[in-house]
Amino acid sequence: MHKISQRTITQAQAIREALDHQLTQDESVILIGEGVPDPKGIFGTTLGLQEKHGRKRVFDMPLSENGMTGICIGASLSGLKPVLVHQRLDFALLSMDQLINNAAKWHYMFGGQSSVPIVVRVIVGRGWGQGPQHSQSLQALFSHIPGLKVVMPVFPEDSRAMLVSAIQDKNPVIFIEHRWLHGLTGPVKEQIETTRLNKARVVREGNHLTLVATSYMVIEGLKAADALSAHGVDVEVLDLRCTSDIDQEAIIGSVNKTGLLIVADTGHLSLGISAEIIALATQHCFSKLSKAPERVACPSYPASTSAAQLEDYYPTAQHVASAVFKLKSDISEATQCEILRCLSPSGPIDVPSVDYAGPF
Amino acid sequence: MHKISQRTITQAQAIREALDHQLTQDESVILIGEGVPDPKGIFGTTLGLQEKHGRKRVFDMPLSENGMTGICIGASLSGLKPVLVHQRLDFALLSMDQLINNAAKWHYMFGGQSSVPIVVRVIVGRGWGQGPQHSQSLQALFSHIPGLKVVMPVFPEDSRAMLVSAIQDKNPVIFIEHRWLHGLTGPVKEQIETTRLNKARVVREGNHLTLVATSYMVIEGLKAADALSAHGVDVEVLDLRCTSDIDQEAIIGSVNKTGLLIVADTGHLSLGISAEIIALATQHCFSKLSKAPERVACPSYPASTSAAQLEDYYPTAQHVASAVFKLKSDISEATQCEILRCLSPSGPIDVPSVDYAGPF
Amino acid sequence: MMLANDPNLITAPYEVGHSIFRTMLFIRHVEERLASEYQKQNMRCPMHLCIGQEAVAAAVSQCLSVKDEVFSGHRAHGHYLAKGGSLTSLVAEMYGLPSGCSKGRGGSMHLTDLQVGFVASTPIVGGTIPVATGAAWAASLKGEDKIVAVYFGDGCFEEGVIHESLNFAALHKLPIVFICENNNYSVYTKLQTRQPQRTIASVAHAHGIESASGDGNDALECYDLASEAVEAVRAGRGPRFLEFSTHRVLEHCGPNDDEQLGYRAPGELERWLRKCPIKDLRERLVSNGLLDAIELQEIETSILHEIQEVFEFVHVQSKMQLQQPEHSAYA
Amino acid sequence: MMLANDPNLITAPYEVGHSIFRTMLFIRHVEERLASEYQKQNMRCPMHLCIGQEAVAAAVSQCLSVKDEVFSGHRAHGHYLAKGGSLTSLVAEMYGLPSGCSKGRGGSMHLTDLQVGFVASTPIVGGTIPVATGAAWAASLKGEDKIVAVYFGDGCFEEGVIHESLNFAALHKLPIVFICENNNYSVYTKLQTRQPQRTIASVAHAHGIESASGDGNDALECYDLASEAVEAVRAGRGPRFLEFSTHRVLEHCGPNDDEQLGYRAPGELERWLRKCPIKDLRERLVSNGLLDAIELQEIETSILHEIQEVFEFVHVQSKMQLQQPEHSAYA
Ligand SMILES: Cc1ncc(C[n+]2csc(CCOP(=O)(O)OP(=O)(O)O)c2C)c(N)n1
Ligand SMILES: Cc1ncc(C[n+]2csc(CCOP(=O)(O)OP(=O)(O)O)c2C)c(N)n1
Ligand SMILES: [Mg+2]
Ligand SMILES: [Mg+2]
Repeated sequence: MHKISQRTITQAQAIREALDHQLTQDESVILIGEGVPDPKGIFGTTLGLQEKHGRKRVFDMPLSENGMTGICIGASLSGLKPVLVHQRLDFALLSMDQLINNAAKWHYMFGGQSSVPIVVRVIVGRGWGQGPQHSQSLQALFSHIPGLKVVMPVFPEDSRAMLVSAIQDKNPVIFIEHRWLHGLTGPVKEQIETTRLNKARVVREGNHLTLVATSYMVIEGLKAADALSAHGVDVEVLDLRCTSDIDQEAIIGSVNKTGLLIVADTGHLSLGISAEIIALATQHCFSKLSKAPERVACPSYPASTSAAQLEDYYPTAQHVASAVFKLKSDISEATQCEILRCLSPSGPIDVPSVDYAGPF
Repeated sequence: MHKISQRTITQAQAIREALDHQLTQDESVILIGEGVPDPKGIFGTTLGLQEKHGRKRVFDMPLSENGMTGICIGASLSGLKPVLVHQRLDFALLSMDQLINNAAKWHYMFGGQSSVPIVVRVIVGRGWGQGPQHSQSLQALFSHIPGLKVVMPVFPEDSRAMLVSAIQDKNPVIFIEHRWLHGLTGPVKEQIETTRLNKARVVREGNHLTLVATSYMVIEGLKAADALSAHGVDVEVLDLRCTSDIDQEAIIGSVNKTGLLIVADTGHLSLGISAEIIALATQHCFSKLSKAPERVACPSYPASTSAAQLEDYYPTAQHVASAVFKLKSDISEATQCEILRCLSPSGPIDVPSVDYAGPF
Repeated sequence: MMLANDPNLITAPYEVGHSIFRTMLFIRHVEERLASEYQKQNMRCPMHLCIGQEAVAAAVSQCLSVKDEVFSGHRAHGHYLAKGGSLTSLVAEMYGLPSGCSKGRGGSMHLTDLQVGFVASTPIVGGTIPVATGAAWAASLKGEDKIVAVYFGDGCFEEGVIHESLNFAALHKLPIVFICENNNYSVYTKLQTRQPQRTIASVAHAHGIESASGDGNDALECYDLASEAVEAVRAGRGPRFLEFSTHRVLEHCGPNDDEQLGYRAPGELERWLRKCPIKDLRERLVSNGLLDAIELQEIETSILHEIQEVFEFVHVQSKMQLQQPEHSAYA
Repeated sequence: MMLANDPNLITAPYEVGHSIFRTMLFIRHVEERLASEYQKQNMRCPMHLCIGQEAVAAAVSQCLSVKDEVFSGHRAHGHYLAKGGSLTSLVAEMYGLPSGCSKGRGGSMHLTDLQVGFVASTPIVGGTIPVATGAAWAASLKGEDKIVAVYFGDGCFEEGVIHESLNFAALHKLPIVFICENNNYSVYTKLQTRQPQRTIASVAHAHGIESASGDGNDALECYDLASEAVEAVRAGRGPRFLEFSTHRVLEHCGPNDDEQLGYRAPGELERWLRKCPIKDLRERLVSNGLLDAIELQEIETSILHEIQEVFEFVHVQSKMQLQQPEHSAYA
């Protein structure tokens, strides 16, 4: 009998395993970022890696986001595979020039003679007063740029596989982590695997409605799907994973089956990932759609520091459920109330769990 | 009898009039940019303004896009109204930090006590080998950011009104010009007017199909509409004007009337302006849409320098017409050929007109 | 008895020494109170305390007038308070209340008090440097009689935008003082891991800006350098740059000690604790006969009283249902 | 007759002077041919010629070996050719042909010839500075025996990213030479409108990088400075910075004179034309007895012949139906 691995680790640990593995397996891999070798090790994801792999493989860096991005591009042209880390996605805005003008275009603009195999890990902050400049989820910006691959990992084992594959990819990959997923636990095999970056994953099957979700919204979506299934509504939940090269096939397949679509995204709604998915589904599944798709995302203003002002800001399982109610008109009001009640948040809304104590 | 003004000027001249007017009317307005006072005067749009308004109002600047953006933000907080010019949109990517982290958020993040009345003029290059780093039309990036207003002027008189209104706006406005529109001529009253920035304009009425277009694609769209109308197809053409706060009302009104929608945009297709408009139309006009909307935009790779490699890159009136053919299945093949033939470009595809001789 | 060349002899006017001392003490007590209140989890935002670094803010502000404008970064409490920023608005902001200085939208890292010329602090490292430079540009263009001061850390000097700002300030001879608080660390990372062997001030100097360095824990030295710089800037002689060495005593972000993490050099913290700027100035004021035990007690008491009142007031406010401001990203 | 302290005395080895001269002349003739061909509108892309600025590229390349790597910006023809970049690939690239060095995707502003170590030039000012720094970092990490050189203009020094790159290069003692061709203009804007009174090299020096300045139109002075710098860098003594004064003779972008625009100081262009680096070295070679009229004629003829052949070849190519490369932004 085959023994099933029971090993359970967090996403942060899984990310660390991917880095450790790649640093071990491929001597061209290097890791750099402000705080990478420090005592907190980027929320635990880089702890001990400098000690293990040495100071010529694992680096701290000056606060020079644009320069360091260009430097990693240069290193990658010379055969290294740099992984560059920003503790917040917001800091990477300083490097849009190097990312968009150079990294994304190098392969194409020099006629395919070279490529830029770098991974830029950026972390979307949330909660505990991260506020306007430390919590932006701007996947839409990167994903609009041809030449960049943009992925948003969720589950630990998949995150590890995605990071390994991102590092081995010949192209620049923006690896967008969500601070509230670092603590997510899940079963993770000993054996390291790779994965195709541009495939969505069905993380829950269902026939009544398709929910395409990104990053942390997959978790909220699954919560909603659980609550709904108790009342006979089977939501199919797709973890989009890649927001640049969107997996049309998976989305079309599911929408053709269910005829109803909701998109839940961690970013701003307008001109966000949800717009593209709705446009795609409308263009490809027009006759199968029985109602107009719904979208669930952040509003068009920045995130406040104050939790009180964030009450209607971040979409939750309740918002997902409400979108479902709009599309499935056969759910009674009583059932709706019941579902929303069971989905109401138990603790403070500015932390992923009651025992969350940073670092933020 | 009222005498109708016959004055005809180019968009570049109209932009210059707006700047001249604002520098004259409002002493808090200042104008700065690399090349602003030089002999070419930003494609003629700033010629003579330093001579007229002096060296304490009109400035050249160091090549420090991020710094100068922050400097203009600081000046605006102190009561000035800076207009900052980048000869190419691509250069503004160096300033995404200041635009997104500061300009867009300042009003909100300090509780509404102050605001950042700056205008950032960026110019989308095209043709004569502008290539990958001098031709990006990235309105989708700016438009996704709450707090920025993003406009794309087309016609001379409207461009002047839009720039005047942008300068007087209390918020940061990204004013995206298209190099191929600078030479567009049109009637322009002597009298300077203002306008609402977030309204789309019906530039051609029609009952059969709605075309929402941005920037230079309005011109291509109108060409297509002309050719189609000769064959009884009446396309309603909307000049979108504002890509951040999209005029839902105008779009919904038109789509509800025609039941068919095409969006034509100068940027990349995926995650572009067209996605948002299709999502909006689908959500608001689902039952009125008789076919899935179409979009016409640039593909997912950078622009080449070589004109030969751009043949399928930039969407033209022909592409718009082809999209119409998909939606209006009652146009005979012969008519389609006829229309495409009359829309085929006459001169080289890398210049807006045969006599175009730069500056590029 | 003090001799004329005794390094402890205070030459600054009586009020200056006193005022700087009181400001430092005020900042210290506010920070300590924030640290202890923070544990109650009512102030739910990242917070970068400046304990050990109070001297620079106190000394610089001593040279500024209310219409002069100040900008800062993530570690801004001291700069804000020294410029006269409202403590009530700061504490309310930390509580996330609509009565906070940024209506609860910014927390510790986004401070503003326009009435006293504390324009803004924001936490993107380097983010306010060009903004401050632009404020100085506007002052110069409008011929206004005010100057700008902007504070930042050693880490900030690695951001390209500060060099762009220094270049522009030098080019246009802007009325601005750039003030670098070099505490040798960016989070846990030592200066030597981030910058080559040379002083920060020397790079600013090379940009064409007169620059000076000093002991950031010696409040009177800070004052001497700051007043000389501010005077020159006010006189229209262009920008100045000041670099002060100092040390952050608590953790980078949060209310606690972090000596257990072991990232500091052995003995480093201890050495700096001995150089506490408040203790240092207190002792010198006392030995110069400018301060006695009774006065000291009075100052302490009045500061603690003020702080206590503010915290009580804000705590009460935090229990009330205050109207939340409307959400709009646009003016 | 030359005296030992005559400034015109050539101390560099015979081959060095000759080789630099030939390279400069080659660049000049290519640029002139490009300028005249450009009018035919077959090369449909922006083009920044380096006529008048040939010395720096020729002298620096004289010190580099083929495995050393070079990066540049928008005005890159000279740097590319001096490093040995294929003229055929350059001209084909200007024609927008798939046989061009970037398959027609980049034109004049995106040059590459990996076989000879000319890695890349791109036209976002400052864009290649960190990339070159990263290439030097990789060489250092991998322990490779090569160095990197990156060329840029005076305008580029205003971009923050160059300071970030200098900081990193100095910190990690990278094998890179930063070479600033200071032609006093950014498009039509004078240096004094963009940067304060101080030299560019002094700022680089303050960053902790040994820096030197020289006359960029004196090819042998360029060579002396470059060879000293390259040797030091190659010996592992960290980065170097060189600033050369020079002048662009034609318009910023395009094939024409632009003296009629009147943006230069009166007499400025004339003065620089008199300091033509090619004329200067030719005269010195001749007066040192290192070059005679017959040799000169031979060199000219062989250069013109090579250029003629390349242009003819590419012109023929441009009439053929070449297969266009596939479009993919991804490797
Ligand atoms: C652009 C940017 N990069 C990184 C960070 C994360 N960060 C916050 S504070 C800090 C340390 C800055 O060090 P320094 O400027 O010396 O100030 P100190 O904390 O020592 O007062 C860092 C890296 C940030 N906020 N912004
Ligand atoms: C980031 C950026 N800003 C502006 C430009 C427009 N531009 C192209 S070349 C140039 C002048 C650069 O001057 P310098 O670096 O001195 O080089 P030179 O042209 O004198 O050789 C400018 C401003 C650009 N290409 N990139
Ligand atoms: Mg520090
Ligand atoms: Mg120059």
